[in-house]
Amino acid sequence: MTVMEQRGAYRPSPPPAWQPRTDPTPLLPDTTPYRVLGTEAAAKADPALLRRLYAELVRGRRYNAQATALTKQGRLAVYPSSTGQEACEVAAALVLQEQDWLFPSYRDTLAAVARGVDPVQALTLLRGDWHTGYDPHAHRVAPLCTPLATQLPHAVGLAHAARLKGDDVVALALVGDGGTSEGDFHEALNFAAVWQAPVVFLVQNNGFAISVPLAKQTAAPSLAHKAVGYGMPGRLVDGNDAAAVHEVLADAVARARAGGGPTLVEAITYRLDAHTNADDATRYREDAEVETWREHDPILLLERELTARGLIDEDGIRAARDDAEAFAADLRTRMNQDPHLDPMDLFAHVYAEPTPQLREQQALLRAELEAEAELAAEPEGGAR
Amino acid sequence: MTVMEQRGAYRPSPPPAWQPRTDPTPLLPDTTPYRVLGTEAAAKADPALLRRLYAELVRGRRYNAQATALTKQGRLAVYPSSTGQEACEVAAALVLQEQDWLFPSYRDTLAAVARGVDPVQALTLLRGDWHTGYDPHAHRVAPLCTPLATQLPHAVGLAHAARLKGDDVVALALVGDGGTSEGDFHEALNFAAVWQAPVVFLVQNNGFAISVPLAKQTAAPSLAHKAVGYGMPGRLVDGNDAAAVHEVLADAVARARAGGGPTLVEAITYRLDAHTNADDATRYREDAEVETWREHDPILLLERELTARGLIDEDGIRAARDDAEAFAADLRTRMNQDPHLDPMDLFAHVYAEPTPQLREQQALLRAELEAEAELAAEPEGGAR
Amino acid sequence: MTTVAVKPATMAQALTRALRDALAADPDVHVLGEDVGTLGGVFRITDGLAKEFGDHRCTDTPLAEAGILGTAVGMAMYGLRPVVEMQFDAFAYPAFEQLVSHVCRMRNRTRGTMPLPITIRVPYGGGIGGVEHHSDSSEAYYMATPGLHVVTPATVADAYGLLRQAIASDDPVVFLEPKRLYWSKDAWNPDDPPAVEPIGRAVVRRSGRSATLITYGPSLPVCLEAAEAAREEGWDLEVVDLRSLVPFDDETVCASVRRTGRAVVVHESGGFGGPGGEIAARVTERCFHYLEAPVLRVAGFDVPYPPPMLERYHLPGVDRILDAVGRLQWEAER
Amino acid sequence: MTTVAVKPATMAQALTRALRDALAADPDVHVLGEDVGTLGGVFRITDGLAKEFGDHRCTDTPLAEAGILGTAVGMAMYGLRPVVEMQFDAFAYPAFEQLVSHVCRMRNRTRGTMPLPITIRVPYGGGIGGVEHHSDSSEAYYMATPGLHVVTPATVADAYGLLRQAIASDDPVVFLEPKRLYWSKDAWNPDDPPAVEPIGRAVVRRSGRSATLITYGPSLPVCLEAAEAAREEGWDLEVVDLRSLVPFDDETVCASVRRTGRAVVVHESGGFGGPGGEIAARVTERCFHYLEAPVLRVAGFDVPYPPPMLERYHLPGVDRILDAVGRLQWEAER
Ligand SMILES: Cc1ncc(C[n+]2csc(CCOP(=O)(O)OP(=O)(O)O)c2C)c(N)n1
Ligand SMILES: Cc1ncc(C[n+]2csc(CCOP(=O)(O)OP(=O)(O)O)c2C)c(N)n1
Ligand SMILES: [Mg+2]
Ligand SMILES: [Mg+2]
Repeated sequence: MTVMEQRGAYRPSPPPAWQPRTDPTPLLPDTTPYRVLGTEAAAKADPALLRRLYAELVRGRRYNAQATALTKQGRLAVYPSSTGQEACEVAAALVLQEQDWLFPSYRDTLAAVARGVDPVQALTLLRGDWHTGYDPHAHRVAPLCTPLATQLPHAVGLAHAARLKGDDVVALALVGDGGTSEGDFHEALNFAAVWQAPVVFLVQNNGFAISVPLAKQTAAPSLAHKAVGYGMPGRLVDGNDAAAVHEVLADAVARARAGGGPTLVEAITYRLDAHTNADDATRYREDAEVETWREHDPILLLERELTARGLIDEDGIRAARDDAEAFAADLRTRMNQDPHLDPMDLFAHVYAEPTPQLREQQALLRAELEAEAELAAEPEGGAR
Repeated sequence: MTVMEQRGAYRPSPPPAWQPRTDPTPLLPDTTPYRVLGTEAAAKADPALLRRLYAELVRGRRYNAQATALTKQGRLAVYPSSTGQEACEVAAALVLQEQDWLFPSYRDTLAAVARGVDPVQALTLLRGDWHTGYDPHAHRVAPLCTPLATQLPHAVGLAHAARLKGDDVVALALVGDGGTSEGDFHEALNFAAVWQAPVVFLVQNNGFAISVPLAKQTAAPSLAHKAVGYGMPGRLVDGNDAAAVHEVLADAVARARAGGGPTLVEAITYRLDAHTNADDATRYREDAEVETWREHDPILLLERELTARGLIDEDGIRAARDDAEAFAADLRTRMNQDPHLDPMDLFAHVYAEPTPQLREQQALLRAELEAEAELAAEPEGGAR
Repeated sequence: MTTVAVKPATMAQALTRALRDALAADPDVHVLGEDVGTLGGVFRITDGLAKEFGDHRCTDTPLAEAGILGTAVGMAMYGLRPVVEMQFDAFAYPAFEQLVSHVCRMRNRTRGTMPLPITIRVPYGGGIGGVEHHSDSSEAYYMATPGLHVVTPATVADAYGLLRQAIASDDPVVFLEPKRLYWSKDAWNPDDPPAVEPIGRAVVRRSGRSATLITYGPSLPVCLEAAEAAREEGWDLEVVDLRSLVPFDDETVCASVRRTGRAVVVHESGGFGGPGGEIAARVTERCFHYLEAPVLRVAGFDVPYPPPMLERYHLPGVDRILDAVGRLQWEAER
Repeated sequence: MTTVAVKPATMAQALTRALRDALAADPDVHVLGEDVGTLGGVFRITDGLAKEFGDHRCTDTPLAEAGILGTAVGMAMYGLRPVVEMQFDAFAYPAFEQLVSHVCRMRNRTRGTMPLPITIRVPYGGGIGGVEHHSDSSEAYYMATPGLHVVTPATVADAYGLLRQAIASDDPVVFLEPKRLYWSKDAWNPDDPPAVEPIGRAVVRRSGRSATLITYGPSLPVCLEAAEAAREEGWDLEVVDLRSLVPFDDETVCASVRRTGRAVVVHESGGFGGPGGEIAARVTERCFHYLEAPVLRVAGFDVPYPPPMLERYHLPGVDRILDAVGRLQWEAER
């Protein structure tokens, strides 16, 4: 029987009621990036936090400069600098509690360092002696992730798992403006919202994905507007205002911790350096643009606020710089030592137990290395 | 020189101005699905269009019933019915001009048929004699697409290509509520918006992805709300109101044609049948829910409107049904003939020219078939 | 001690039972995928699990395979043992990047500190009359990806045993379920399943002296049938079921080939660049002087998987296997 | 007639020139990818093209590989010839579903009415000190995917010739560019490039009588070096450059192996399930009675690609190749 045959029985009841699944209004981001420094909101900021942020920004900037210098000396294979983005990096690290997890991308070694990872270990991937230099469990920092946006579902899964276990854990995941175009971004945010996972997504919108400007990346009013499509709140923040980033992230983390689900935060910032030391930024942007952003430098913004409010003086500034110099000197010294390399590590930890196939290959390499060593040990020109 | 060293030179200029890239307000969908039938808007609807829609709905319903019956007779391998969703299927087909392109999913054979594809050819995939039964160029209908959401970037690329060539072509792509969770959905919509491609995305939200209800699929206020995150307008429409779907799609197609870029349309509808004939819908939904939707049947909604406005009478209804019956009878007859099969087709069109490897395999199969044929030709029990 | 009657069970039932036992045995085991909860999966392998263990242990996810595997990675990072269902072979492709760039590398990347004990169940292969994208054999992709185990049962008992092993493994396992054997039956007692053998062992399913058929998963029954039929031709074929493609059991396979001196690799997957190339090459490397003839391959053709009405011409069948056996240069017989 | 001086050019320059000539020759050719426009690509292969032909012919896309390949499919459906750049091998994985479920099947699916003349350029392989995910060799995945051509140049002239052929092909071509040969130089005159040979032909790069090294792409120079070094050991090695993995030139390869009676396949890609298995198997099938020894393989180890400081231990080098040659059972010498 087709529906048409039912005509007689048709009761003109109202159509099934449609309800928005969530009220969209509160999900929409502010119309301008949230700012604290230089605004009235600054008065409410915790002075100790502002000082702490300042010290970390100064150290972070020095860290970036040092790491870039290390590439010139051939001590790093490559370095994607976060110069100009330190406010995001540092706030992301500071906003988390000890049991929380950070999910950094390749650009976020500073965030890992600010969370406590030894900078030499944080730089291992980029030095090239191993893929990850630290035990992720030690500071609850996931490995630096290179395939764009693929770390986002990991953060969601981890946060979800912690919640299933009844643990008080929030995951904070970092991604770039370019990374938001990847399918994994979409899938991660959707899973997070459906599962109400305790996770915070921080997009560092630095205006470029390598050479591709935001205008070629998205036509959205803002990246934060994407949040509404997942049913989570979107927040827009001045990414060079460390106090503002910290506050917005702290709200989002608290919300997640309280069971309120995920938040998408877009921080408007700028990468002052090239994409990496191997990149030539003059090919795709004007110096004038870079200069504009130098005037909105995260360190200067905070320094001005601290100075204006008498929270720091020349001594305090000098102390922060000295600390940063000492930090850089230590890093330099340690990075100038050759890392220990063991070719047999190729086969380590591919599986819990090497397969028979890998054992054969292991033996092959071992024999090669022994032959090489023997040859090297032989006195010039002949037999021992 | 670090930025800190520049302190003296710092000019407290305002931060780089941030502007929303598009005004988000007009992108947001209505708060309830747009309706025409039974509302004042119906008075403005073109009577000829309404009658045409009605005839197509009646025929479409009958087509779905016939195709389902064919599965029971073993004439189709599987059939994903669009019973209950005919308004979307038919409106999607009718709203397009001849030069436009339709991108259907596996569920959308009806849309292909309504656009002019021979139903036998539309059903070829599901009968199982070939993957696509029609020449996509003949009616500008892309092959029925099974991997969810993967057809969406195709639609974007085709629309973009047509625009590059200066052709007046709009692409309309169909996807389900479940399909919106895939990364390809995200990437396609983003490309479309950035490129301002003349493409319209119609999400048939039928409440389920096989057994998974919308609540487990998304936490968004509506699927149409996703549009704002791409910078395109989102429209929400009653998917069982053929006049409303047609109007909303017509607006979106016109907008795309005029260079206004893409639109995301979410149509709220319901799949009255199981996911496919192989599915047991009682495992995941109550009959009562299905009954509610039967009362909001697309055919009945339109029939009531037409009757109330004196645009159709019993004769007209009978004519539509008779046409549908004739259509079904013809389909039945033709589908009851065994399709022509040629095993050598396995190797056809894998490449423009078969590789040497394929030629070898072709020869192998040919030899097997000849041996088989010889054996079959031999009289029972012995040599010829 | 009670004696339990051994009743025939299907492979599907054994798989369900393995999941159930794993969920019961270890609270860290979580099943997730599309339609695995309320519906019990499109093949009903997860039937009843959500009811018995709760939605949080057997979870219907949103429809996004990269998201499913990606979140499983995160869950495993936190110490869970996710068992992921990909609805069909071809629908695992969206998760390819997560698989190849993360799942298989995380342990190595982190020097063993972050293993990922994930089981990825993939119904694979054809022969069930499925329309396009429902009959792929994707094992070649997984074999070429270091860091994964790749396992596939061909019998009811192995389905149970290997799946339990896969879930218990501290490494990621791609667990390939031969669709067309889901409803194959065997005497098997769910309440007293046979001891579980470790992953990585092939098994001789039929002894023979003339030649070895090397196969796995969906092609095992076809090979056994071919071996029966071969008796008429005077060939006594040995049939080896690999069960595990990674790790590969060179020992068992080569022992057989050394005995018989001839071998044919049989699988549904396309021949070119398929598993058979690896298998033939490694057997030849190891058994060269025992071989009377080159190791031959009977595989699916190198074409997109055909529509249901034509699949029988594509799939390796008894005749095609016997033809290959016939080409093993018997004139060279010692 | 003007005589043009033949100056050395890099492979990168030849590739750029091929794209430029293709864009100039056919308005339907469109280049798209990440950073291919303003920047000219991270390897500068598309340098200057956006400027010369406009943004619409050489387009910076949003950052989404499935989106890039998926829209390229749509563009090809409409009659364009998209040339897609994947930034690095590992970053092609997100596009895997589009590749395997659509690109390679559309012609077959539509009985030839909808061919997809797409060229997918993938910089591949290691040896450039790249950090994780920047040195993968993914050719095994593509070889196992019917419907694709898989092509890889090893010389400057082939880079130009094969890329022109790929773009001109009515079939989808995965065009693998050996990263570490981008800056390799050769005498080559861009204004008078040698005639373009059709895809599918291997070439003997060095003649020899003792054994055949079968290789392609990044490993060709290593093999040629090994062949030189082998002279000291008294071996005269032949070196075959496959150039095209699909279609495979059985004729050229087998002719060489029949002459020499011994062969080693050399590639960077992992050995297990890698291209070498297919090659060794098919050579053995065809040349069994000519072989003095099994076809051996020298490949990358079956591990995730190692970090830059360790890659030299992973990559097949001269010594490892010579060791393999040494294992070719010379005692059996006729
Ligand atoms: C899946 C994937 N595709 C491409 C790349 C190559 N790649 C590395 S960084 C980058 C740009 C990323 O831009 P964005 O997300 O804005 O982050 P940013 O570098 O600005 O911090 C690209 C394309 C990659 N790492 N992963
Ligand atoms: C990539 C992919 N994953 C999984 C499937 C299997 N599958 C087929 S239909 C379907 C549900 C689709 O739901 P929806 O998008 O809402 O469309 P509907 O079936 O309701 O029309 C699933 C999971 C598929 N076809 N493709
Ligand atoms: Mg960026
Ligand atoms: Mg649906």
